[in-house]
Amino acid sequence: MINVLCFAHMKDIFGGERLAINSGGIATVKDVLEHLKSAYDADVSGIMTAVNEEFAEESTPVSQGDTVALIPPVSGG
Amino acid sequence: MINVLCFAHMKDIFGGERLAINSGGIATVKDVLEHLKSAYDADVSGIMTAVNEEFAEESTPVSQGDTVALIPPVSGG
Amino acid sequence: MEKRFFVTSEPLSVEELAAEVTRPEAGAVVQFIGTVREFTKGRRTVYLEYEAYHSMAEKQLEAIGREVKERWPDAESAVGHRTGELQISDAAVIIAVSTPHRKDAYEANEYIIERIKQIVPIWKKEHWEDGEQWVGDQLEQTRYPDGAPGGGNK
Amino acid sequence: MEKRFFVTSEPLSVEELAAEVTRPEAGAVVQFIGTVREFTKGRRTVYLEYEAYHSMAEKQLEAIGREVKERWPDAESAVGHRTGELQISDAAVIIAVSTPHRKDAYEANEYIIERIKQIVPIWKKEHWEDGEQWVGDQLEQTRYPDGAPGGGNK
Repeated sequence: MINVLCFAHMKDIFGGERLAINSGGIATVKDVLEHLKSAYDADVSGIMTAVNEEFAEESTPVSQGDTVALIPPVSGG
Repeated sequence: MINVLCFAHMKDIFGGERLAINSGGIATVKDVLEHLKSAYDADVSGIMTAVNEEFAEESTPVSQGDTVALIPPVSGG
Repeated sequence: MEKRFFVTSEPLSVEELAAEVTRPEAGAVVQFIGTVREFTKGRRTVYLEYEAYHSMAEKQLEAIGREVKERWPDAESAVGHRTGELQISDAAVIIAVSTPHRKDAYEANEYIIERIKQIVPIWKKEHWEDGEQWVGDQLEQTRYPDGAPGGGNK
Repeated sequence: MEKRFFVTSEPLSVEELAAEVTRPEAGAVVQFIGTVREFTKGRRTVYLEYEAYHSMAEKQLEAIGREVKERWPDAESAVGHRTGELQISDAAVIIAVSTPHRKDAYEANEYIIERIKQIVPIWKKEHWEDGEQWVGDQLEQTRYPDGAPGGGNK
């Protein structure tokens, strides 16, 4: 499985803070986003991501057991 | 009398924080400084002054009962 | 020693953050306290809610601390960011920087708050009398015009 | 309310100064804490002694507060300056400024410390292991080369 963390309004879109998706066929962040788009009919365009707590690109590899976080524009401070 | 306040190293020069000088013949800050120079053989050139807690010029009037402060370059903060 | 870069749901203390960076080599400490403002663009905030990707946020704060060290080698810094429900005037973030000379402390401090608003995964939600909204972009270039995009709470 | 601009022989509190300026309209508080540094130009300070023309110093601090109001009408400021014997790392001055937006708070705060070093009648005396000296010019352009001019303590 791949763990997906949802923050801020992403939580509302996906109905929770944590999702687990099957890692079958998933090799990159882009694959994760494509999966979420089709499975949840969710607009995640332009969202930033982190893999295992490091900011990631769409091409960043993702494998079994990794944690992918959906990072909307931050607004701390 | 005119009260003279001495701060920082001025205290050391004049041997105390407060002096009282006779107001006879004194009309301005310049007169006060001249008096101190001759009475104490003290170098007060370039020293700033305040009369009654306001920064003053050499030409600022001084009269009976006023307080003249000798203000060396400040070093607060 | 306590963590120098932390996210917490407890109230922040200016006394503690200042103490983290105060040291014999320093002649200046500059602190920034980000407080909850009542009115933003004419709209009254009732309270704010801050959420963090806790572990990553602390890592990012530490990374900013290292950036500061590269740019101002004599600076020591500490940052605390609060999460949860914050009332008007509560401190959401406190940044403390000490340096031998003051100019650097102001500059490094301002650098840190700018970077926090760019790379630290923390989000705030405005709660007004008549609604609520996650704030999308702290640099105030954009805001989701009507609540969360793609649905979500109004 | 307590005095917003004061000179005191008691220890200063960052908590109290910050509280003086914190308010619902403000989103930012910037504090400057001037602390006693152990080494200046390679020479070790044992302690510092601060002396003030107390009544005039408070008037001058208030005047700086009015200057800030003219330049940054939305800013609120507070300043405490300590006198007497201060040990390494003790706070000699704390300046707190609050504004709706942070940029102004940094700028106004830095303005205040610059002005204090220009127009507030407060003096510091460095005490080293092998001597002592009134510091003549905080802007560090000049220093009396050998103790007080015209005599005085060495």
